[in-house]
Amino acid sequence: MTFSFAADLAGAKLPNPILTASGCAGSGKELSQFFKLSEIGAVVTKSIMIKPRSGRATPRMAETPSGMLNSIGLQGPGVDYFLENDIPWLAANGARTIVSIAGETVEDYAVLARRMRNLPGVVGLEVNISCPNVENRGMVFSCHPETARAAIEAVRRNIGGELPIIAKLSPDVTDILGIAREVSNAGADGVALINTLLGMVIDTNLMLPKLAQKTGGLSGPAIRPVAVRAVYQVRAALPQLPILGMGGITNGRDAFEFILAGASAVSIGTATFGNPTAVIKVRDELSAILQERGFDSLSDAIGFAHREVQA
Amino acid sequence: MTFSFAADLAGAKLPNPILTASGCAGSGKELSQFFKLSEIGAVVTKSIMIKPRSGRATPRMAETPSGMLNSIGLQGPGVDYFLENDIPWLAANGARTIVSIAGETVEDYAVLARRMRNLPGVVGLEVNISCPNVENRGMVFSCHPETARAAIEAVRRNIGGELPIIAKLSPDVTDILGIAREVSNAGADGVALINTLLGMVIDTNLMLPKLAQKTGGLSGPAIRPVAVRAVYQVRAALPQLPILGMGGITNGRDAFEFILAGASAVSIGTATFGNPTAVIKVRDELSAILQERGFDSLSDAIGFAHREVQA
Amino acid sequence: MISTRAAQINAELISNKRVGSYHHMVFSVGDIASQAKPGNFVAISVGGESSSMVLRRAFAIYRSTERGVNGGLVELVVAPQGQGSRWLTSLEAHDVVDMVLPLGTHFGIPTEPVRALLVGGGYGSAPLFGLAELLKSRGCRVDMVLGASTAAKIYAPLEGKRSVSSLTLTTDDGTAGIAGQITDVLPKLIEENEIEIVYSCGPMGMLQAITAVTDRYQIMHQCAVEEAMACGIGVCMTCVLPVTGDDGVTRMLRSCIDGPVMDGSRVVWDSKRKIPEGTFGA
Amino acid sequence: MISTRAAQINAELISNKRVGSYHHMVFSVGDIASQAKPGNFVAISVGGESSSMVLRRAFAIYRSTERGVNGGLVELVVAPQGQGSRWLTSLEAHDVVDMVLPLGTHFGIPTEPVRALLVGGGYGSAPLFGLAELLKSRGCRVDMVLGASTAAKIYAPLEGKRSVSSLTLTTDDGTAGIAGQITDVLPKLIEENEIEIVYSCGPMGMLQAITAVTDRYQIMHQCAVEEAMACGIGVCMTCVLPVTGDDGVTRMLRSCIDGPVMDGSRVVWDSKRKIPEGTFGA
Ligand SMILES: Cc1cc2nc3c(=O)[nH]c(=O)nc-3n(C[C@H](O)[C@H](O)[C@H](O)COP(=O)(O)OP(=O)(O)OC[C@H]3O[C@@H](n4cnc5c(N)ncnc54)[C@H](O)[C@@H]3O)c2cc1C
Ligand SMILES: Cc1cc2nc3c(=O)[nH]c(=O)nc-3n(C[C@H](O)[C@H](O)[C@H](O)COP(=O)(O)OP(=O)(O)OC[C@H]3O[C@@H](n4cnc5c(N)ncnc54)[C@H](O)[C@@H]3O)c2cc1C
Ligand SMILES: Cc1cc2nc3c(=O)[nH]c(=O)nc-3n(C[C@H](O)[C@H](O)[C@H](O)COP(=O)(O)O)c2cc1C
Ligand SMILES: Cc1cc2nc3c(=O)[nH]c(=O)nc-3n(C[C@H](O)[C@H](O)[C@H](O)COP(=O)(O)O)c2cc1C
Ligand code: FES
Ligand code: FES
Repeated sequence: MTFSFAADLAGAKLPNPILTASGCAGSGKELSQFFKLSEIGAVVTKSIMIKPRSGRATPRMAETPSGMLNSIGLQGPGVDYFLENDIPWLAANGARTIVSIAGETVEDYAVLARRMRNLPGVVGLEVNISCPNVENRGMVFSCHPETARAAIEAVRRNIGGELPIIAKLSPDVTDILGIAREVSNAGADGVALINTLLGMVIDTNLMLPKLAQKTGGLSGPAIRPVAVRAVYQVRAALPQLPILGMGGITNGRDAFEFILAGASAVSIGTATFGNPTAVIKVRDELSAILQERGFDSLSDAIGFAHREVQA
Repeated sequence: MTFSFAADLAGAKLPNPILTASGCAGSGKELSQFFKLSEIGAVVTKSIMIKPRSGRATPRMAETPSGMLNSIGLQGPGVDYFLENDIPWLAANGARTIVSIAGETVEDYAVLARRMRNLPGVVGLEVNISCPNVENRGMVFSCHPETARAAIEAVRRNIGGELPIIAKLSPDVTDILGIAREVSNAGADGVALINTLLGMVIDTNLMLPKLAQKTGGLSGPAIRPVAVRAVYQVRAALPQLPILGMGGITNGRDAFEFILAGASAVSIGTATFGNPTAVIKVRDELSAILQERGFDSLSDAIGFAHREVQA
Repeated sequence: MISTRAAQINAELISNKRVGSYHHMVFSVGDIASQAKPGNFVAISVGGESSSMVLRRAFAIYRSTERGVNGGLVELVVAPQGQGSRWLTSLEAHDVVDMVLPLGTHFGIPTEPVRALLVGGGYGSAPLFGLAELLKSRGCRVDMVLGASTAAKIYAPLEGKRSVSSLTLTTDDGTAGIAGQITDVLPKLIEENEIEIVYSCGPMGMLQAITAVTDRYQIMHQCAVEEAMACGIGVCMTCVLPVTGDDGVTRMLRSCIDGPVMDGSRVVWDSKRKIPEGTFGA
Repeated sequence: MISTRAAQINAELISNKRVGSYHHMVFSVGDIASQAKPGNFVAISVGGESSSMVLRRAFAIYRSTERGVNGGLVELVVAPQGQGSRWLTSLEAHDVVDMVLPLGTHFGIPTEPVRALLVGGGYGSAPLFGLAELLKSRGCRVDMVLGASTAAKIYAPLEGKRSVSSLTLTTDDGTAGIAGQITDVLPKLIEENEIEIVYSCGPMGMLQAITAVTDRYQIMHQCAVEEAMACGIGVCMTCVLPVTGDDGVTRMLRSCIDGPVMDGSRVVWDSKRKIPEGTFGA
């Protein structure tokens, strides 16, 4: 029997389950000097907002033990530029694209969703709801069931057509299951787990927070156990909800952990900074591991760690 | 001027701000083969429960990138044994002791608090409320304002006398500030930040969660940015509330980060597993750093990273 | 309970030689070498200054020498398995490691000369050679059986064998000695040599299987267990296993300070992923 | 924008020599060496297999050679500062590192011979010697000024100086050359040598101070900036700084791909911890 590495992520059909992570692959162009973008499952774009954003002041980055903090602040040229330049380029280069969108208001999500209709090469939408809601005391959308629901509903109502909607959740919550349930009810076809954890590094020379923005998002291998736990919990409680797993994946073994925990596909973020060809390495290693372990297909391995075993 | 390294932790007067972390120093005896317990600020005991506990099944541990998961499950001989054996031994060996207590019900906390009156050498109480509440759907006490409040109120009403009460909080919440406010209002003299983060590792050979208990608590340098953020946030919002900082401290520079963020003292947990004399190393290095930086006393450095600086 | 007074030292690597699948590593440790007894182990920091590995690795002491040209020495037999042991075995002479030793309980030595059988699986043979020497010096007759999956995984250096009256080898693949497992030959060895005590070290499954045999013959079985350890010094409670005491009560004991050497018949085997019913505090 | 086609290779360390406060390190990199131009940098993984450091470290290319006995070479000048550079400088010949190169923009070379002043602070002198050679080969007159806190931190190897007409040194503590800072001597050097373009590399504060001088004299200033970089290849947006374009709009540009070599007069200096007002998208 031939091994099938094909992935189905909430309806998006991909040749393999290895994706870039939002905000960690530039516009795609930058990575294409190292490999063909068509070789991976999909490119997840940085989170696109309606207007251009300068992002946060520098320093925006601090390395931490087995991880890093960032406070990029969603720097980007805005949706118009993105649709005119990045989308056609990605399509022309054979990439399957999952567009990540981010808003400051519920209306922003609605507007962005409408702009995402019928784009060449776009196979899905990742909705980054880990942004502060400017209309509601700056509360992060995905940190509260009501705001998470509102943002996803706005997207659902406006997207039209078949594009799968994947809600990206923050791990900085008391009850990630509750949020997952809420966004699923609101019309999300899947969830992306996890966004970064809120962290801080103090520069002991300056004796001040190292990042200009003070806090930043923690990513990398350090957070992998938190991410795997989130994936496992959501899979256990909502087995029908497809999961895009991420957080600290650097090699095929790490990706296998997420697949066993219940992810249908995985994103690679921080690892790309340390290794521009990390996605290719993960893809090849995961494929080899699955076959060594005797799986006939990727899908047979998804959630395999949930089986009941005699103690 | 002579440098003062003395710490005042919510009323507990300690010769220096370096403590062990609960559950990471055995009964004290085990570490005393490496240094005199009187040399550190205080010994924080493992969390004491009313009855003996076998703890969780093995495997209870998994190493992770720059950290580890544990699911010890509060193994211990119970409060009677503890009061008869450990407390006298610690007192006889010159240790200042902060007793950590943990309950499964609000009443447990009340009972334990009463047992803590007038013990030799005991300078404070750490209330571990990161335990599941068996009466209330297994919800972790510190994850919800109401249950956190109830546990701390029970301790406050029953402790009597002057013993400082330090509430130990879980970082696995949407709003740690809200919890800190609540326990402070309920009578806590200070907060200990942070307990472990909930995580999971999947054993890719067995293709099952590595820990018998499936999930475990993530500790070590990996979580330091999350811990520093929590300390900084609580200090910024509640500047009068003393903080015992912890999470991934391995050397004097790390401890300095917590002091600058606003901790009055720090606990060293996982680092002791890698280095039995970690607490002594941290103590000596922190003292040297503070003096090199020209601080006259520890207290001058507490929260120093919060000062306003011209950009 | 805390029988050894352990020390934390900087140990210089004196030599590192590949032997079959293992590395024989000699460290200069100073006077503390004299405190080490067969069964004790050391715990080493791995990965260097910027390591992502926060926990020490435990290794049984293969041999300790009070005075060599380099002062006190301890010798280890290390299998390069994962990140930590690969880092360790890649070190070169004069590299220095942070080592805590000696740790844990040691093998008990009978006051009278007895007929002892030493059983080692894989690198589990390491602590047995020093034990054999000690037993021999006390007038015991020592037989030994070593097993592994394949010949390269049997560690049995020539000089180690001088204290044993007989050495039997087993390998799963038949590349050395008898094809099969240690437990296949155990009854015969016990009977023929009229064994009064079995000492063992190796994988937990093997120790359990040996216990079944020694229980049947009602002979003592001192085994050195290998549980995953985070601290090695008794402070973390990760390395526990259920052991039944004289009072009949089963408690979760720390294998790093109540072990690694334990009475096999007292260990409640097959307790991975569950706490045995009736355990104290369960 | 992406001017270089970078490659990710295993580079073998050929030699590692201590020079003053720095290490001069030579790596064998194969054919890609021919692609490197003065101003480009490399990015190296640090800490080995079990490293806790997840990000690469960037180093300016001091020199590249298309064909040596070991094939193409790149040479770096590395200051052991923190964990990553200490690990790198502790490597020995034949050790292999994971390197991405060449990265970033390079110094622009005038089409006509001009009078150029090259200014380097600390290890910032590294990329200037290759540049000097290139400028000289194009018929330019090249003067150079190097500064550092102390003599040991000036990197100015003999063979590097052969292309420069004059070399001025400054040190804060006066242990070499003129006591003081580079900017103290800059106006005099610019005037005496009728400088038409300044090339610089060094700490951001120095580059800013040089810009103030070159702006005053209205001469070109190409500087190689050093912002903290997470990826070095343009995908993370951590290394940005505000730069004003031809259209008068200030944008946050990535110093790893729109730099490190930038037009000093276009950089909005003094922008640490704040976004300059009016920046695009602010
Ligand atoms: C008392 C004792 C004596 C030992 N003696 C030897 C010896 O003489 N020679 C030798 O080669 N090895 C010995 N080991 C095993 C050794 O400590 C390491 O576990 C082994 O080298 C693998 O570590 P690693 O870093 O290479 O592998 P990794 O897979 O990278 O790391 C192993 C990790 O898993 C943990 N772990 C999980 N299961 C176990 C287990 N069964 N035993 C130990 N750790 C586990 C470790 O604590 C560590 O965190 C002994 C272990 C113990 C507890
Ligand atoms: C374009 C460029 C060229 C460079 N050229 C050289 C060179 O030729 N020789 C040399 O010795 N060093 C050079 N550096 C600096 C080098 O990349 C390392 O930052 C330096 O070696 C310290 O790293 P560390 O791991 O030793 O220190 P650590 O303090 O352990 O780590 C430094 C960490 O901080 C980040 N960081 C913070 N501020 C800066 C900063 N201003 N610059 C770079 N990284 C920062 C790094 O990304 C890294 O994560 C250059 C940097 C850049 C960006
Ligand atoms: C520099 C950087 C920028 C990021 N930008 C975004 C973003 O724009 N949108 C988003 O949803 N997540 C963003 N993330 C989060 C990642 O997509 C990912 O969820 C997280 O980093 C965990 O994965 P990792 O450990 O593989 O990096 C960013 C992460 C980093 C490190
Ligand atoms: C093995 C282990 C056991 C622990 N047991 C307890 C405990 O009994 N009570 C408690 O409040 N915290 C316990 N903790 C949490 C620590 O006290 C500390 O909050 C946490 O580990 C973060 O600090 P660290 O990174 O320095 O270890 C335990 C941690 C570990 C690793
Ligand atoms: S290894 Fe920590 S108690 Fe045994
Ligand atoms: S370093 Fe990542 S974009 Fe420049």
